[in-house]
Amino acid sequence: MSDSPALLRATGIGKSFPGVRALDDVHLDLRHGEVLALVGENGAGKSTLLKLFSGLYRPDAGTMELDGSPMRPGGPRQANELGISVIHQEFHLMPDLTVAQNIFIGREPRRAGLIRDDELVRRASALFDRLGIPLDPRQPVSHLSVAGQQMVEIAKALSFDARVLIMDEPTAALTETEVATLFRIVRDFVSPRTGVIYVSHRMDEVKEISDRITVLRDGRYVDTLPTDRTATREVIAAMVGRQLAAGVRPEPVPADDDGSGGSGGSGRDVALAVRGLSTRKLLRDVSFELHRGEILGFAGLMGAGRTEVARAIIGADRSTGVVEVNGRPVTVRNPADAVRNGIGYLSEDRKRYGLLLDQDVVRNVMLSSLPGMTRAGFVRDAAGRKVTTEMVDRLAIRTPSVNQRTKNLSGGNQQKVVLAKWLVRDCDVLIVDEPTRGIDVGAKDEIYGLLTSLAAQGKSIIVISSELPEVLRLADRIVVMCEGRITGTLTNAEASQHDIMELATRFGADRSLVTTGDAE
Amino acid sequence: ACGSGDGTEPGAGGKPYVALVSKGFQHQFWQAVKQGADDAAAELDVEVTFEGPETETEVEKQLTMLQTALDKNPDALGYAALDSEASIPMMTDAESRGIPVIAFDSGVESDVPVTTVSTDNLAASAEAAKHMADLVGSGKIAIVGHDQTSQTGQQRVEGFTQYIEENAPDLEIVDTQFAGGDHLKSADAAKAIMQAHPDLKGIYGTNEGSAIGVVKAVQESGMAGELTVIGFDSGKAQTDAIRDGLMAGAITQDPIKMGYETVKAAVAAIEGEELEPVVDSGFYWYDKDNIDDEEIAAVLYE
Amino acid sequence: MTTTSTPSDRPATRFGNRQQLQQILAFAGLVAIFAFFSIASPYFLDWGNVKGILLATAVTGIMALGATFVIATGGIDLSVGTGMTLCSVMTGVFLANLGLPLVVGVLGGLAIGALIGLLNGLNVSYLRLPPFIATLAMMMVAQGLSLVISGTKPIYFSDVAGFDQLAAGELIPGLPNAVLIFFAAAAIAGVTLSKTLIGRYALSIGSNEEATGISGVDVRRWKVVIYVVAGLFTGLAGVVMASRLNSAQPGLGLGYELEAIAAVVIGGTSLRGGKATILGTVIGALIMATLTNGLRIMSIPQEWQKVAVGIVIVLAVYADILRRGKEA
Amino acid sequence: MTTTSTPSDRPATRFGNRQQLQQILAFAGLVAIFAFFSIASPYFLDWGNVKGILLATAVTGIMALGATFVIATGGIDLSVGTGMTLCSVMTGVFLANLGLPLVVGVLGGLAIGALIGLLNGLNVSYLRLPPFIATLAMMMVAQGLSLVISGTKPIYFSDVAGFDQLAAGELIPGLPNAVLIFFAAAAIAGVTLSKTLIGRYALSIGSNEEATGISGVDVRRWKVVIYVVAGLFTGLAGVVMASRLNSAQPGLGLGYELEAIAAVVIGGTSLRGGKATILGTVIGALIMATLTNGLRIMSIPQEWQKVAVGIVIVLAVYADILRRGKEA
Ligand SMILES: Nc1ncnc2c1ncn2[C@@H]1O[C@H](COP(=O)(O)OP(=O)(O)OP(=O)(O)O)[C@@H](O)[C@H]1O
Ligand SMILES: Nc1ncnc2c1ncn2[C@@H]1O[C@H](COP(=O)(O)OP(=O)(O)OP(=O)(O)O)[C@@H](O)[C@H]1O
Ligand SMILES: [Mg+2]
Ligand SMILES: [Mg+2]
Repeated sequence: MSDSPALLRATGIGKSFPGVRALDDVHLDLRHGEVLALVGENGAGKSTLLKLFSGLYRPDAGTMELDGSPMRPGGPRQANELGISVIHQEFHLMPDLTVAQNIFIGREPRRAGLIRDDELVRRASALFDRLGIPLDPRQPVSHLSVAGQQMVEIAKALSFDARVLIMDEPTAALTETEVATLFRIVRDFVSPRTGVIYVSHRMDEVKEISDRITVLRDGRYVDTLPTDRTATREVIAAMVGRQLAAGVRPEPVPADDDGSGGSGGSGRDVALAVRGLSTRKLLRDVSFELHRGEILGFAGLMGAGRTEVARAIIGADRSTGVVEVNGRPVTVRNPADAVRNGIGYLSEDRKRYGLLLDQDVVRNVMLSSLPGMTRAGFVRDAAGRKVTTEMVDRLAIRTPSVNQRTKNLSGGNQQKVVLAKWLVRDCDVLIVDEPTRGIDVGAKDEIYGLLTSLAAQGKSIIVISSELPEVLRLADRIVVMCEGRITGTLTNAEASQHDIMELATRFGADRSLVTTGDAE
Repeated sequence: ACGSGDGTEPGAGGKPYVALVSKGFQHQFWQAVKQGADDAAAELDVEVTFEGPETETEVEKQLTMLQTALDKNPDALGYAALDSEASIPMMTDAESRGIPVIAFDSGVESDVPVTTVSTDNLAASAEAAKHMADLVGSGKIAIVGHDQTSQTGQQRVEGFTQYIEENAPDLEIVDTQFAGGDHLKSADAAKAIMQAHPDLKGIYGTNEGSAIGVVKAVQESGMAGELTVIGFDSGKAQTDAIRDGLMAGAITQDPIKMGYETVKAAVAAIEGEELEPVVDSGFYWYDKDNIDDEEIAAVLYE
Repeated sequence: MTTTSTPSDRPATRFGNRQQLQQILAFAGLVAIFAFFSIASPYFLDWGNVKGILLATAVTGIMALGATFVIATGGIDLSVGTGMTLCSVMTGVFLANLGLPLVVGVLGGLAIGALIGLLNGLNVSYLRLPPFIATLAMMMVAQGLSLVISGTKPIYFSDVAGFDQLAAGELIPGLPNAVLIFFAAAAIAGVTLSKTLIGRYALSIGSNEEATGISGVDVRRWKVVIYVVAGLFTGLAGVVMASRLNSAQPGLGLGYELEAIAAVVIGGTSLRGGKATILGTVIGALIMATLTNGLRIMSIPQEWQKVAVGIVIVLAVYADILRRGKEA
Repeated sequence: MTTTSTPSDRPATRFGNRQQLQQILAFAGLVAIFAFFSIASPYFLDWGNVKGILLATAVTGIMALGATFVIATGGIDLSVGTGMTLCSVMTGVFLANLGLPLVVGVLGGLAIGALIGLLNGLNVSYLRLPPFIATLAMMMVAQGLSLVISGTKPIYFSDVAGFDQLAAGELIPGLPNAVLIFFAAAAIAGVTLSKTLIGRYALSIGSNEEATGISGVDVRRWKVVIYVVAGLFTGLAGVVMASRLNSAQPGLGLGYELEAIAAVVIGGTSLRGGKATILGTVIGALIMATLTNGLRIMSIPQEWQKVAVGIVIVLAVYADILRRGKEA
């Protein structure tokens, strides 16, 4: 360690929850002027550690120091006052309030007791201008997409005069353009009196932005490594405690087994056909076909309309156009119709559209499959528990019990629960929207393997992802969208990141983060 | 259901229009008043509307009804005040607009009403007490009241209690509970009282709902015949109970007459006739023996 | 996390036990109230009186069972009180006025309840009315219709042989049928809430309506089903009420909805939805009835009874919160 | 992200205008009801009658203003009705029994309201009681205390010079002060809700309580403040009621809470919290009062009035939902 006191230091930290020892004798020190990456598998304890810094939790054991003096923030407010600003993994936003009101909540400028909303908007605009975030401060947060909400959180954290900026998976919902903006913001932020703690499962990002990497495993401190002298493989090895077979950028999917040949799958039956799909807001004449056993990737910039295509197909939003399943036109008025026709949709927004947070893992995993799990009208709970237990093992979901409420799981494990729900439902067509959001490197590979083998079994899968490598890794063909239209379809073989980006920016400007798709 | 010509404009047909604002609406007592009023309306060829709040505590609701009634410019107004003080400004307003007011059920402390058609609740409940004293003689008795705050509710308890205190020293009123005139709640209350006083000799229920509740309680506890139940008002359940011997007897007013006389007085007032200051609509004690008498049968309602 | 083995092989009973413990402890408030009154009054702990309490619980209790389902979805049902009255009145129409056979009349009463629930459900699901508004409107409509249909007069069942035995008879000697019906209804409600799709989806909708929808559950349709179930309990309450009074009283009913909802909430069910137990509701209803009965037995004046009930409710629910807080 | 212009130069009007439009359109239901009754009855559109409607709105309206704040937080206040009565009674005690000066008595009435709110707030915030339970208990306690304190008899203000003028006087000729007070209270409530920390945090708590807390707002303390504000309106309603009746009626009050909450919800405020407008509440209260009045003026039989009110509420709120759906 260096001799001058660290900017932020934690030693011997312990923290337990009922049935879970989340942190055990953990160390961390953040030096002045550095970006420290914090990595570890899902449930390793990263978010918990950060919540200790932000005063959301109190440690059971250990000490924390800021610039050499002990600190013990009693709550987020105090942490802010100490100069610690945290972007949590789960958003803490008030959907009914406007963006500006959210950012300055608790710090409203007033005159004669009355809030000056004009000043609030002015300040928010100035902040957005400085950060280069294209948001309208006057719109309600409920109108924002996940990415938009993430940007609000980032802006909020930077609105404090912070010395320590802590970010918990800020890029999980962002596409590369926004990630670039974020990194610019981070670099602007770092100075000799400040420091950044950065949590991510995206190793390339970690490599790019960080100076050192602290690794946690199973709630314990493993090591701190200098970024420029450590290979990604070594970081991952430290995270999982063993060498991982596959690298970060695994080889392309082998061509399929049933001998029908052609990686595009174009020779096979059409499982899902979409023709002339349009919505009032965004989509214009979207048409494509998904073949049996095919994985079709959807790429595009934030707000390109990929999520909206999925929502329109499953009947969550109103649209015009034709959806055919196995060559038959089907009427899909709501997601229940979609599921009845064998189409499942895993949302990118797990908190809002994925989880029953105050119910346990079993009830979450079984939610889509209940009608098939009844006998004489009664739900067979034992069977449900068995299936869930299998899923917990298969996806390595870290939870003290299948009866744990999902609210208490780590972000990545929550994502796995949502995925498990759809795996149990076993739809013929599965649309997964950012399926690995917040999932660690090792588990990601597992999930890739799972999706590939599902396709091999004859299921058809649409993968919407903002991580181009993910799309390239999984998809047989890649549909690229821009501004609500399909700008091109590439086969995996011919696709390159460059081509995709070109198609994705076909219509020049990116759309703003404004999404008026509030389901109400 | 109301007067004649549902929903048509009152008074529009040239008939005199009498608006009645009562203390209640759903209770059988008030429905019987309404019936009397409707009878008179048919007989005297006038329009009558009849309204009242849901419970006898809703003073403000009644004032709003009174206000609306006045806005309809009636030729005469019948009014059973829940609180006579509160309505003084409106009484004055009615007077200044030349609308004669007939008070019914209980008086209004004001010179405005040209006459008052009412029952003396204090005297009526004293009559109930007298019969209780005669039937029970000595021991413990209790009261299940219907309303703690309304004038009627209070007087029905007061008149009873006063009589017992003054004239029946051997009787002890051990408990008075109020249950809002709700049949079920009255039954539960009566049961609790019986439970707390196993040697209870009699219970007095101060209106139809209370009385039936008491009967129900006696029945459900298997105490039929061991307790003297005295009720108030009528209604089929009560008359049946009296016939079956579950209830010793009850006081009935003459609500039909009350409604009839009110409208009749109103018509007289419209025509400018002089009226007696008080029209007593009377009350009666009825029991197994006289229930089928012509005089009594005429004032009982189902 | 460190030392635990894979979670899946943990005994399933661990959390099961905790929940059972919780439910047993939920009795604590009730037991405390019972103990208090037993000491305060020698007449309280007497089978006759306990029977009285149970009987007093029956009607509101049955309504509260239905309300539990609606509240589980995060909704509210203000129409249970006057809806119950309308069911009473219609039962009267079927049996006393039209002279239909007993069974038909009773089923008719239940059907009217289901119809009320259906309308509530359609208004909430398809017109997207807030449950408060939809059921408030139904509360008024049912109240008005009860008066209109009955001609604002009670309908008596004196000539309907056996109808009063529905509530007053004693299939199990010593226990009035009304109480038996309440317990049977509670058992059915319990199974429905915890073991059938209706209950599961009610809780899921209450927990996260959007996520439940995206998961392929036809939320609108199931909401209608849930309101119909609630309506059936309302209908049952109406029949029991009518049988107990041996008459249908059209003016009754207002205010019962608050009592029913209060029983549900005292029982630990959250008005935000997603959390509900039938046992809790039964205990909640018993607490309300016991309190009223005990205070009356003690001859506390009516005005003080209100004050006492208010304070005891605060204490009981606070104790419950403390207890659950400790366990969580 | 990349090339778009900065957002700050977007027109400020976009969201502002939409909201204004929405609020103006909210009048539509009220105007339609008004138009209907004007045609249906010659007595309806008469200043005397309109005054009557406004007067009938005043007390419930003031209560609804307070309830709006609580509902904005996602809570509910069942104590407004009987709480209002307790404030009436205490004003009676101060003025008629103790003979304190008029101003002191009125302020005393308001203070009692604040005290009721304070207790509600403490129970909700610090004992973590569900608002339904905390305010249900308060509803009972206030009801009981009103009866105890008044000796179950009305307290008359006949000897308190000028007290009845508080509501009945006409500072603006032709407009009773009660109505004036209601409008003034609405204006204050409007500013408080949209322009002060109290309103902002109420909406924020209702929108996401946890996030509000994490953002550094002392949620517990502010909740107490919000309930106190609601209590002040209850107190004001109590004083106006007492003045209007020139007496404090201890038996009154039950049922007003539902009317107040209904007015708030009809006005478009969501019971889930986070969304609330005072203008909506005022319109909601007016809709309720106008409906009742109009049906009475038309001499619709009382039992049918209920049915009609129920149906019109459904239609009005559904129209409102359609309108908002279209705009969104
Ligand atoms: N409030 C809580 N109650 C119970 N257990 C909890 C709670 N919060 C976290 N845990 C448990 O603590 C462990 C660490 O969780 P944490 O959220 O810190 O993981 P993480 O490293 O952030 O994982 P991820 O990458 O998935 O976000 C997990 O096993 C989780 O289940
Ligand atoms: N949570 C949501 N609820 C309703 N509609 C949404 C939601 N998220 C996005 N949309 C709709 O999708 C439109 C475009 O955003 P969409 O999310 O489809 O783009 P995307 O290509 O999936 O990019 P990203 O998800 O990264 O923002 C929005 O204008 C909005 O109408
Ligand atoms: Mg995490
Ligand atoms: Mg998307």
